[in-house]
Amino acid sequence: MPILWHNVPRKNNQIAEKSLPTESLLTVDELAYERDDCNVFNPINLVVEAGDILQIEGANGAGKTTLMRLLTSALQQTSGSIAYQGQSIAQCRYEYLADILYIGHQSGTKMGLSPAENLRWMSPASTSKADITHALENLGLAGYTDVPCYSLSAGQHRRVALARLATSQAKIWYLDEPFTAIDKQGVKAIEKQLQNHAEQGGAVVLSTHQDLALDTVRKYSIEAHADRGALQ
Amino acid sequence: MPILWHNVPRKNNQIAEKSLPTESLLTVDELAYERDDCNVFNPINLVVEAGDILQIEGANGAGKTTLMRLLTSALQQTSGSIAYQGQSIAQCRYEYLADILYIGHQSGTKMGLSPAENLRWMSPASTSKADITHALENLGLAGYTDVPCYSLSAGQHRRVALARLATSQAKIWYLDEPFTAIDKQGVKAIEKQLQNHAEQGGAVVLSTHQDLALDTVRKYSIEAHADRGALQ
Amino acid sequence: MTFQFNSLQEMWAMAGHGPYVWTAVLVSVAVLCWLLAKPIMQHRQALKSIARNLQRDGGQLDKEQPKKKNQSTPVSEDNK
Amino acid sequence: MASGRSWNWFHRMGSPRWFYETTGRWLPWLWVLTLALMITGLVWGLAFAPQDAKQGNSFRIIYLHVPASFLALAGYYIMAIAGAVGLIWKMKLSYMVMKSAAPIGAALTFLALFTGAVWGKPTWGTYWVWDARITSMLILLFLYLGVLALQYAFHSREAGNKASAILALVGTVNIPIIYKSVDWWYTLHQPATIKLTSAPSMHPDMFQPLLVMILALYSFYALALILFTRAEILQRESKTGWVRELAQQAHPAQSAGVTK
Amino acid sequence: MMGASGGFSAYVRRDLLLAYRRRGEAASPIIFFLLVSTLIPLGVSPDSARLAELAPGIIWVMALLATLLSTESLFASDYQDGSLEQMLITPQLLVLPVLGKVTAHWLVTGLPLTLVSPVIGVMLSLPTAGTVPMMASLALGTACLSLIGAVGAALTVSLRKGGLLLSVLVIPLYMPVIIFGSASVQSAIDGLNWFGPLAVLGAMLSAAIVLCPLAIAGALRLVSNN
Amino acid sequence: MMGASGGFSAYVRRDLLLAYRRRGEAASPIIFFLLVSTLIPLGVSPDSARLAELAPGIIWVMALLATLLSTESLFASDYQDGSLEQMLITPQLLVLPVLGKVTAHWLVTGLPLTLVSPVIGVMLSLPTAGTVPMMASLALGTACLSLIGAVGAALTVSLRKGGLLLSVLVIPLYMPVIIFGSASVQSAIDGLNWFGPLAVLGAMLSAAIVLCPLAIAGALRLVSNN
Ligand code: HEM
Ligand SMILES: Nc1ncnc2c1ncn2[C@@H]1O[C@H](COP(=O)(O)OP(=O)(O)OP(=O)(O)O)[C@@H](O)[C@H]1O
Ligand SMILES: Nc1ncnc2c1ncn2[C@@H]1O[C@H](COP(=O)(O)OP(=O)(O)OP(=O)(O)O)[C@@H](O)[C@H]1O
Ligand SMILES: [Mg+2]
Ligand SMILES: [Mg+2]
Repeated sequence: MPILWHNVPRKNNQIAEKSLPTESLLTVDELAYERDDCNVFNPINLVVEAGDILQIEGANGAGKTTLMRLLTSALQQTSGSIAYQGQSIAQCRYEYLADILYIGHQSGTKMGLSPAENLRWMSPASTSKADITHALENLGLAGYTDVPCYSLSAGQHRRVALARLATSQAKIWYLDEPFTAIDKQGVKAIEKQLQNHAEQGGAVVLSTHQDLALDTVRKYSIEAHADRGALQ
Repeated sequence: MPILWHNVPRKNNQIAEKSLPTESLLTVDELAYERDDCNVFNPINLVVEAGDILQIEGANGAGKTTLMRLLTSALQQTSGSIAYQGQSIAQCRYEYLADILYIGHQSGTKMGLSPAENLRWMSPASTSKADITHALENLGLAGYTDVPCYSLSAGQHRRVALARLATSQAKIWYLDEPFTAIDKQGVKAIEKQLQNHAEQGGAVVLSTHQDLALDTVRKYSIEAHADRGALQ
Repeated sequence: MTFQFNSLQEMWAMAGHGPYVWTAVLVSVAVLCWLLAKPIMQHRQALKSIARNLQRDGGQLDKEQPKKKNQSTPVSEDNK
Repeated sequence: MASGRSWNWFHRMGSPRWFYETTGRWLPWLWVLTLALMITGLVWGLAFAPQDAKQGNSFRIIYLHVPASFLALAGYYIMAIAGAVGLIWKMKLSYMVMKSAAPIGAALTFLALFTGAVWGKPTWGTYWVWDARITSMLILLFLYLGVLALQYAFHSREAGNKASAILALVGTVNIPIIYKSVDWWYTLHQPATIKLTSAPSMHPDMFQPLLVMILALYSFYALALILFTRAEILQRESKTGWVRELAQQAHPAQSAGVTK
Repeated sequence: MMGASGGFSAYVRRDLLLAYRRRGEAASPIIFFLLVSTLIPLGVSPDSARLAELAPGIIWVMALLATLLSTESLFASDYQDGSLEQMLITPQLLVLPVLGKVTAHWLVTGLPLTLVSPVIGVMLSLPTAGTVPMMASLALGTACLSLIGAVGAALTVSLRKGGLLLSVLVIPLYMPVIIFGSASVQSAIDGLNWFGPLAVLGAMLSAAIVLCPLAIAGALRLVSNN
Repeated sequence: MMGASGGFSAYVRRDLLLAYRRRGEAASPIIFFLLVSTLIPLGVSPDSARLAELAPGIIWVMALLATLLSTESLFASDYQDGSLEQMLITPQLLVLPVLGKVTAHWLVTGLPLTLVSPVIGVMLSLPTAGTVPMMASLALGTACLSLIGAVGAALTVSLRKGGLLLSVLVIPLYMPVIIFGSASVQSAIDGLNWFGPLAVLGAMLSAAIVLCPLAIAGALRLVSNN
């Protein structure tokens, strides 16, 4: 099945294996993606180590979301490779997917379910009820755990999705503009969570247009491919 | 019809008329809104003058969006009054609506139409084609004017909605988190537009969790009503 | 006015029409009873849960401030 | 203004508390009346009324069928009027009445259909025919179900109320049209082989118990509507002082338990 | 703001443009109509004499379902992308944009259905005497259906996922239309006067044009807000 | 991540919970089935002899439409709120959650339809000999319909507004099911052997269970790749 639906990356993974000694969590090598025969961004090379917080920067339309979706394997790259702990993610797909968490522009929460039900559903099976309540309360949703999500405000809704961070056991967090609609206190709370995660050996890849108040953040700038300009 | 579906505000407008001499653009008096018998926020009193930029602040769920929708008459208040140039907005509904512009969390752009078509449709009839192209180009959408909106990135999509600011002839702009997904340069460009509008005698009411780089901004803090705590 | 049947058995049988008449009667009575029982149950439950909530708030009946603020109390306490 | 006072009664009536307390006083009487009428009517109809010449004993179903049909129809108008009052005067109580009328009406419509179908088997040899009146009754059931479904589809009570009130009003405009058109359709498609009104004038011995049963169902309807509305009031007004007081009187032990 | 866009014709134009952009989909009511009409002979009987008897009723039921299916999305996407909110605050009477949207809806569903119905008539062996009455009654009737359906669509718009619920609300209200619609075709086939039922349809349409926009506007204001 | 939630039963449970939350709507397929069945006598003829002839076909067509209508929202809301994207990156074979969702769909549409069909049989004067075959064929057939419909739903999911397009894609695929379904009922009424067509339905179902989830998973992946 997976072979049927996914391009096996064109480069062979000797390169990826060579990089094993460095033991990087994630190695992205000359990653490119074409939409309608037109490159979205200049080829991307980056390495994410355990303990990193990597902020993807770039103007609107530069391709941050596209990159995130490539990294989470929701999209298939046109060329280049993504290696997880030295192994191409096409090869170790399920191990990799089990180790990542992705929260995109659309958060994946169900409007008809309550925050508690949503979080229950999105968390690992081992998460206890108390953990869930705790995660929600930590994000200021005490008292809102059992109302349906469509009666939440924009920021509260986003917070439900972000509560997943607390229950997740993933190593790499991919967050696409996590701070949308979140107020200042909320942003601080989440920044702290990111830092904790990094300190415990996890990694965070996030895109946001706001400046983070963390000093350990590495930045990666992404640029729209020259092709795109030519097209328009 | 309007009488059937709208509460005529319970206070008579003597008070509003008294305030005429001050000639405030917008006078909000003890405004309250109940959702399922439960007050959303503490009664709101505020005055917006021509030339004002008013930032509505408040934590997530405080009721900023609710307030905006009350001010634009998309929701009907439970009590209190909103007066436009001294006259209750229920009385001068159409004059008032002709003088305002509202961009909410959901921007009202049609995914299936192109940015140019969307803007054409949302702008006053007198807007020329050149104006529309110009407005879009100013917001960095040159080259994207004729692709369908669903192939835009999150920030580009938001920019289409914000391009309305340039073509609008409204006096009061209501902007609910206009900077969502917009990059830094974009934010600057829009801030400048807000300032221009205020300097030309317009008024802006906006909610955002980011700090504005404008010095003329007045702030109004909104607080969730104590009832709401009790409910949950 | 006379009793139309010779015995209760005969009334039950209704000359062959018994099954129809009595299903109609039983279903009707059941539905009508349900229509009365349902609101009565709801009424009871409402009173009970209001009383329980009051108890959770500290048992004080505060006539002056019906909309008294309530610091969010953990829900888990109320299943006594 | 003088009109101010004359509207007082209206506003007082709109108060849930007033309704709750007043109907509380009526309830015992209504219970007695309903049960007495119902038992009298049923025993009279099932055991003492003479049997029908043509239909035999199966005709006794009439004592359930006809009253249920009457109330099912009348109930729709009660529901719609309550909804209209709610929309126009924004009266909470009125929405509560509307919400209560929906399940009662649906249940009675179901009963009318069910008893009719059961009656049809011995008399017509089939449970169902597409007769004009039967069809419009079925449509009425669907209208009721629509109102109910809409009410429960919304999480917000207010939105559910307003939506179902609008639907009920639209339905009211349609009921006569539906009835007329179904009637017309039936006569167009097929000659009237079966007539519901088997005998134009009923023998008084049969008619009197029917009258009692009709009265019994009216009284039952009032009783059920009041009970449903009272339960609804308690749920909605649970934050007001008078309801809290009531609850505490009803469950003093529970409330006292805390201080220990 | 919103200038002319608030008015009737602006909404007609915009919705037609949107439909044009999604031509593939805009054609769907017709294809649905055609497809389901072919299901009937498969399920019921391919015998043309028997089909002829059924044809008026079947055609009307299918037209009703095709309209119903497309009604669902009348306000749904507007609600999701926020343009419904913008519509609520246009400086005009709300009934104008509402009527505009319903008109556009009829132009892309009811009208094409009417035009394509003779083909289905032939497929279901409808006697030729029935063709003109069928088209006339479909033209009037589908307009009624669009208006009534829009009331349901407005009531369920904030429920996000209201497809079937909408049918439940709306089908009972559709019944008079289908009765008179198929009756007029049937009368024409039987050689009776078919103007009578058609006149009734016309009367229903006039009533619907007056009353439905009010109900729709009310529903949008009161219900979509929560 | 996503732990057990990626699996089959987790998706069944979640979708059942969602359906339960919207009970009013979950009951709708049945009510729709009942409602449309009443349209037929109104449109065609109230005569019970004629209805009896039509009954097997009509019941099957209506069951098909009820399933079809509810199929539409199978992946649509998941797509809009981003949970489809999450499903695509669960660390499991994609067919498991897909099968879970389809199963839940059948449990809230096909199964209740099957259970309520005898009532409609009575209303449409279906001869009693047809009742059991009708229920058996509906049980098997609606499961097929859910599976096939899901393929269409997956293909149209990215189009945002695919209601009618879906019907157009899916109805041709439904044809074999409806032919054998109504044939088994008809054979039973005519006193013929009705196990034959039923066995064919069974075979179709087995094939669908094996093949459809693959097609659905493939469609979802392809669609999301834009
Ligand atoms: C499912 C089947 C049936 C339905 C839905 C039905 C419906 C109704 C309705 C709505 C009424 C009240 C009309 C009004 O308010 O004026 C009624 C009255 C009546 N029905 Fe039925 N009916 C059914 C079957 C039958 C059968 C099988 C019989 C007897 C053979 C019957 C005999 C009567 C009689 C005698 C009345 C009262 C006389 C009258 O008001 O005209 N019904 N039925
Ligand atoms: N449709 C609704 N139904 C019920 N309650 C709602 C609804 N929309 C909002 N609320 C509640 O009303 C309160 C105010 O919501 P509102 O959207 O106005 O907040 P906000 O200040 O805009 O928040 P944010 O910064 O997150 O956008 C919140 O507590 C929210 O839970
Ligand atoms: N579905 C799509 N079809 C075609 N083009 C697309 C699609 N989605 C995005 N694009 C284009 O690809 C480019 C990159 O989009 P992407 O969403 O990755 O940008 P982004 O960096 O996330 O921007 P933002 O900061 O606005 O979120 C944009 O120019 C956009 O127009
Ligand atoms: Mg992005
Ligand atoms: Mg908000």
